[in-house]
Amino acid sequence: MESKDSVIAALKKVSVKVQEVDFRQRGYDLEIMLESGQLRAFAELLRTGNFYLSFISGLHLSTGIEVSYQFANYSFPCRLLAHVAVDADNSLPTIADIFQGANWHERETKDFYGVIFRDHPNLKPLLLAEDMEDLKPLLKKAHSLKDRDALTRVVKNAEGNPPPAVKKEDA
Amino acid sequence: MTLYRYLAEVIFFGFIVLILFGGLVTVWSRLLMHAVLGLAVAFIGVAGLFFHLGSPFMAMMQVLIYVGAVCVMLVFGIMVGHSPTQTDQLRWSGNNFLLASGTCIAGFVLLTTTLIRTQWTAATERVGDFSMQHLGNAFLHEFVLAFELISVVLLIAILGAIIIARPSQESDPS
Amino acid sequence: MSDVMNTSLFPPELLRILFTLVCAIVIVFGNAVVMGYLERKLAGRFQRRPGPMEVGWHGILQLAVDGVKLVGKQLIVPKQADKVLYRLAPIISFAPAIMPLVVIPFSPKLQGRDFDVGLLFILAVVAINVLAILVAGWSSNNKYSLLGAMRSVAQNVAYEIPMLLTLLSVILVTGTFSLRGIVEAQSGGAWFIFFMPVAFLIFFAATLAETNRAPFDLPEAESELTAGFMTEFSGMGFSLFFMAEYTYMFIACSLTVILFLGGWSGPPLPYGEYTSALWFFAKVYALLLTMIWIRWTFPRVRFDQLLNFCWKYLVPFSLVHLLVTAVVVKL
Amino acid sequence: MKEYFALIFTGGKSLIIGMMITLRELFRPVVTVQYPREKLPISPNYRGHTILIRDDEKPEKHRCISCKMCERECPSSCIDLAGEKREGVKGMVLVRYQLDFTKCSLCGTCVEICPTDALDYSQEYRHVGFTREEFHYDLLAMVEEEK
Amino acid sequence: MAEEKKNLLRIHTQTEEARRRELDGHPPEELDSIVHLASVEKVLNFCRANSLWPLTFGLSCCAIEMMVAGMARFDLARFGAEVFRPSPRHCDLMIVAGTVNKKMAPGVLTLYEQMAAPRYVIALGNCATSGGPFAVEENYNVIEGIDRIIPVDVYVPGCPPRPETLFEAIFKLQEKISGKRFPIPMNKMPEGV
Amino acid sequence: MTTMAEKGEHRYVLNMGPQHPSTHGVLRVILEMEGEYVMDPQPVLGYGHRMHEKMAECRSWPNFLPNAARMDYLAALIYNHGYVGVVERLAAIEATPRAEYIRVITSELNRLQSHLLWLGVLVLDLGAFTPIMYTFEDREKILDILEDVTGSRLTYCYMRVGGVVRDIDDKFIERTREYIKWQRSRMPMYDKLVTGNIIFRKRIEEIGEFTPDMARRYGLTGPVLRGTGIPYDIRRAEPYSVYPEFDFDIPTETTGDCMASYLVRVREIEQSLRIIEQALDKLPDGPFMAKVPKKLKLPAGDACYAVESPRGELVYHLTGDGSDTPYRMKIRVPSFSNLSLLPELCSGMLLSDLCACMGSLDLVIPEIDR
Repeated sequence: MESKDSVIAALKKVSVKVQEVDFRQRGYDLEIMLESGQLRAFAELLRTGNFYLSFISGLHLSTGIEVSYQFANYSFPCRLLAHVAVDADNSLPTIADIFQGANWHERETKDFYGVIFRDHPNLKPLLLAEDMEDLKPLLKKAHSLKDRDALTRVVKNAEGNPPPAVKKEDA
Repeated sequence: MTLYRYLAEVIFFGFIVLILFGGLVTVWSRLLMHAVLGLAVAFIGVAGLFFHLGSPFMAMMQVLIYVGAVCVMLVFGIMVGHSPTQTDQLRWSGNNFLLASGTCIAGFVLLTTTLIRTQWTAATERVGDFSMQHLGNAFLHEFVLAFELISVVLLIAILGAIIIARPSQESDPS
Repeated sequence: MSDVMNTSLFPPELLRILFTLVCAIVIVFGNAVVMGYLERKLAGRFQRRPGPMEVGWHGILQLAVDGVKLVGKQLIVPKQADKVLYRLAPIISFAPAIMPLVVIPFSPKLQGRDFDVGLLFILAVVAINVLAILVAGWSSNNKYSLLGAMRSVAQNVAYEIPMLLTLLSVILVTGTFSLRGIVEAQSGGAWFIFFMPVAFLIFFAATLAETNRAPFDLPEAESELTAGFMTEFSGMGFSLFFMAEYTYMFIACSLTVILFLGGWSGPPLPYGEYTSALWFFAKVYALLLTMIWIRWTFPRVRFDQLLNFCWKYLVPFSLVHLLVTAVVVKL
Repeated sequence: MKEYFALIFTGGKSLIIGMMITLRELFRPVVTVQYPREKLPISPNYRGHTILIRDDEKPEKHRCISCKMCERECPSSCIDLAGEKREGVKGMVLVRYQLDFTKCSLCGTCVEICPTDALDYSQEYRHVGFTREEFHYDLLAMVEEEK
Repeated sequence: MAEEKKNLLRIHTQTEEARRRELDGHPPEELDSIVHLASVEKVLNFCRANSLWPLTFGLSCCAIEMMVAGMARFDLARFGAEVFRPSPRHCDLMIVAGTVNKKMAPGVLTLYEQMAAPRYVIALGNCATSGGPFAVEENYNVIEGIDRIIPVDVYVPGCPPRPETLFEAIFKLQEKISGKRFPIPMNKMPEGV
Repeated sequence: MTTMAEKGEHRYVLNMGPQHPSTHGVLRVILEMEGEYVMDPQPVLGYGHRMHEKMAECRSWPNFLPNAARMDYLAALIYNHGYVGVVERLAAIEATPRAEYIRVITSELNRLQSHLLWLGVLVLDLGAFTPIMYTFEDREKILDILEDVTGSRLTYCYMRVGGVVRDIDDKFIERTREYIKWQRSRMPMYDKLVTGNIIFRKRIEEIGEFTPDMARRYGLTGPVLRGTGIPYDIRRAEPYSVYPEFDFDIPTETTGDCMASYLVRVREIEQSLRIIEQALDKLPDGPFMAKVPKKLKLPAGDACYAVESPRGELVYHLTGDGSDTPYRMKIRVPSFSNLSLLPELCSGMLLSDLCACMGSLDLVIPEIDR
């Protein structure tokens, strides 16, 4: 892969939902919604495409925890952000064997959100002490939870008015 | 007797006590490290005797080689394999016991015969040349065999250090 | 006075030895204080800061204050340590440091006792220090101490070889082990440093390694092993090691001065038989200052580099040097 | 063999160059500012703990109107202030202004948010003490004591 | 780990008096036998005050300012306190420079216990004093002031404090140890030497 | 302590840290050793964990500003820059041009002082005590300049959404120019004292070599990455602020060892000086603070903002929910990824080399632990 377009083409080929976004507004180029089953294939594709893993982060929504993966490329500007909702048992497949750097990021996500990464080589607490494993500090209290739509950017149309369908009241 | 003589006697016996003490520690200590350090003390005592008998060169060599090299080698070996609180179980049985007592008896007999058969002259009455030159000649002509034997002792020390340093290698199946 | 000296009760030789021992102890303490002060002050000046300033004139009492403080500190014996050896180790290190001072000729008349094997005496006694470091490292039951001690012994054994070989070059020329004899052989400004500068450099480098000084200070490498074999020693134990270290430096530099820099020789002074010790001390402290200067300039070498430097550079050079010297002497 | 000697030569040279540099520094004057004998000039913009600005034209000697903006905006909630209504005085009168300096991170939010510019940074940086309560400053008392 | 926890517990359950005693810089029992004479103690305290060797122990931001205090611009060495020793056994003074969290707390305690008495502690910066900006409601990790773990002699607020403030803390500690702000008359290095 | 040679194997475990002179703070590395050789180093993080991400979620967004300065206290202004950048991007606010220039100038000064500190500390790790005194002497000059404008010496809380707190004046410009001249005159001295020194070279040459592929697998960024020959610098790759207007090089080396990242950093000092010089020349007039609504609410949606910290790529990923409190703030810190390389990079090397490696990675532990 040598440009953003070829990345989009390659991703479309494996039937991944890709959406191009405005870099100046968002700070990244591609937003991707993944199924947890696609995660490893997606990571392997990026691995062959010479991407590097920037970070893995979690997001606690009312529907469950969502894990975000950000990748970028050394050779051409293409920063992409992929969101994966965790499986029902609060777990996801690991990508630590594809991107070794993911090892610590996944442990950190486990620390903060309690997400289990299946087949992770060493899922001990990273930032928290061993006896604080059950703390999961970044989980939100029930009353402050929001859903995905409440956190989605309101896209303004040409007149500058938000389309009414997207707007939602906070829970 | 003058104070000088008294002192000389005291120091002489002091060295003998040192040798005995070192030897006993070596034999009786349950900690390997203590045993080797006891040995070092005994060596220093022997060096003192050499000194007392008017051969400073031998005394220096004793310290330099036996304390400075042999003991350091042994201690080094122990350090690799043993922690301070680890005591070694003494096994008073089997071949070890037989071998050890056999060696001791042989050494004792050898030394006693030498003691009895030698015509001793007091060190103070002996006239002799203990300069470096004389010693060098003596080593390389008269006592060349003994000189070579000493180097064997050094070799044994190094081997011993290696064996102590790797205690678990034989028992290690992998 | 002389009557008393000649009576059988007070043999003059005994008095002389006692007096020498007292002097040696004074030198040991004095040297540690002076060196500690110089080290900290010069370190400061190399780094463009004043260094100790507030205690006494230009901080001159700083080391004394430190010493008193260390004496007044709690003595900790770690629970896991070998208690006997832990307490003994600093003493084993410190006690032999005094003895070589007995045979060092500071001036023609200021010498405890001249030995015909004086040089060997110093080498033999100093060798005990290695044992002390080993015992210290082992008995404190700390892995950093142990690593420091192991480094120390490997380093000392390795650097003993070039040291002895260069020393032999000097012995070949002078034909004596007596320190006084070696100094006298260089009388009239015929210092050996002029005839064998390479030997001097090798000897000095080996000296740095033997006394665990930077850039060869691996046994107590701060950034790697916290404080090496001294890690677990507090209060008096630490200060004894500290003093022993500086005394060994003093002894090593004295040896260098005796072997290569003509010992006490220098421009004549009144009462030269005694006062020429000034020249001796001046030379020794010049070398010690060079050691300080080197310490505050260079990074530390790595362990394998340290041994490589010895086996690949110092040993071949000193061997060749010994051969050349032997040939020249025989011719 | 050539490399062997070349390394000795270049290495030795680099060592001597290094020693010459430290030797040169040895004879240059020290750069130390010898506190407390001499003090560094402190920039007028230096941020010490906050103080109430003295305003002699006002009867309360400060400009605080007890609006509590700073208390609300402080990230570390280290400000505790209270005002009360008094007879004959327009607005609130400040009766307590406590700053817990041990929690302050000197971000300056309170100074910027203040509608009457009543707060400013002090130039004081030499506060040490035996208990942590010593750093719970009473800014109101400070501004009143100040001569 | 179990050992450390036990110790942590012990410190917490120490009587107020025992803690106060250590806080006052009095050596614990083992050392009492040495110091009997008042004059000897006075001399010892003079020396202690002028030879405070700190532990090389930086936790976070304040550690940089602690380093700066040791550097040429400020030079802690003038008070004999530049001997930063990496081993707690050699040190007299622990400068807790930064935030201590729950994972680090047993470590700090162990280090304190490894130091030989008499030992002193300076809490440098707001985090060590009270948890600083991290002492918030949602705090789940930061210890709100190290005086909850170990006795503290001198507190230094600031975020981070200037190096001069650390100097002030050392003067304050000297005052506490020997009763005088500057136990031994001070000198200033003349210009241009 | 267990014995050096335990039953069945000759390995033993050495616990380095959390208090250890060469772990740069409170990092703990559990080393499995064989003699002096490190067979398996496993870093243990979290001794400096200060829950920045949690605090961001609990309070209104301006209240996170002091935290941004304390994550990486050696690059506080760059962290400031990233944070105000991400808020500006999410809320679609533009800072004034003058403010952007001031941000760049102060950020680069901040980068310089970070590099100078690293230079000294690296050499200190290798056992030389004097160079750190000289680099701190230079560093103090920067701190004086920055203190004058920001009010603090280390943890600057200087940038605000829309601009900066205080404008720079002629005195600042004059002092900065003076400093640039001074720093240029100092570099030959470091070349001779440190770079040229044979012991120093032998200590870090061919130590800790890694390849571009390893860098990709671990997500390495910053000077360490540029040491492998990849010219990846956020200031060029995803230009932010006014960086596109400056002419500067991205120094790279090809060997990928500690020496390479050392050389890259030393050459970056000169590049930063160049950027500052150009920015001072081009500095536009105008307000230093844009008009920003007093009660700014973060719109729903997310935004990233990547900046180049002295240690590599720093990304703030901010998710807003329409209130004034961030819903989620993820901070991607460069050293986190850079350090995760350590187990693979350092197995089989000597203990001394491990210290050199950690020194050349330029670790700031509270940044990694956040």
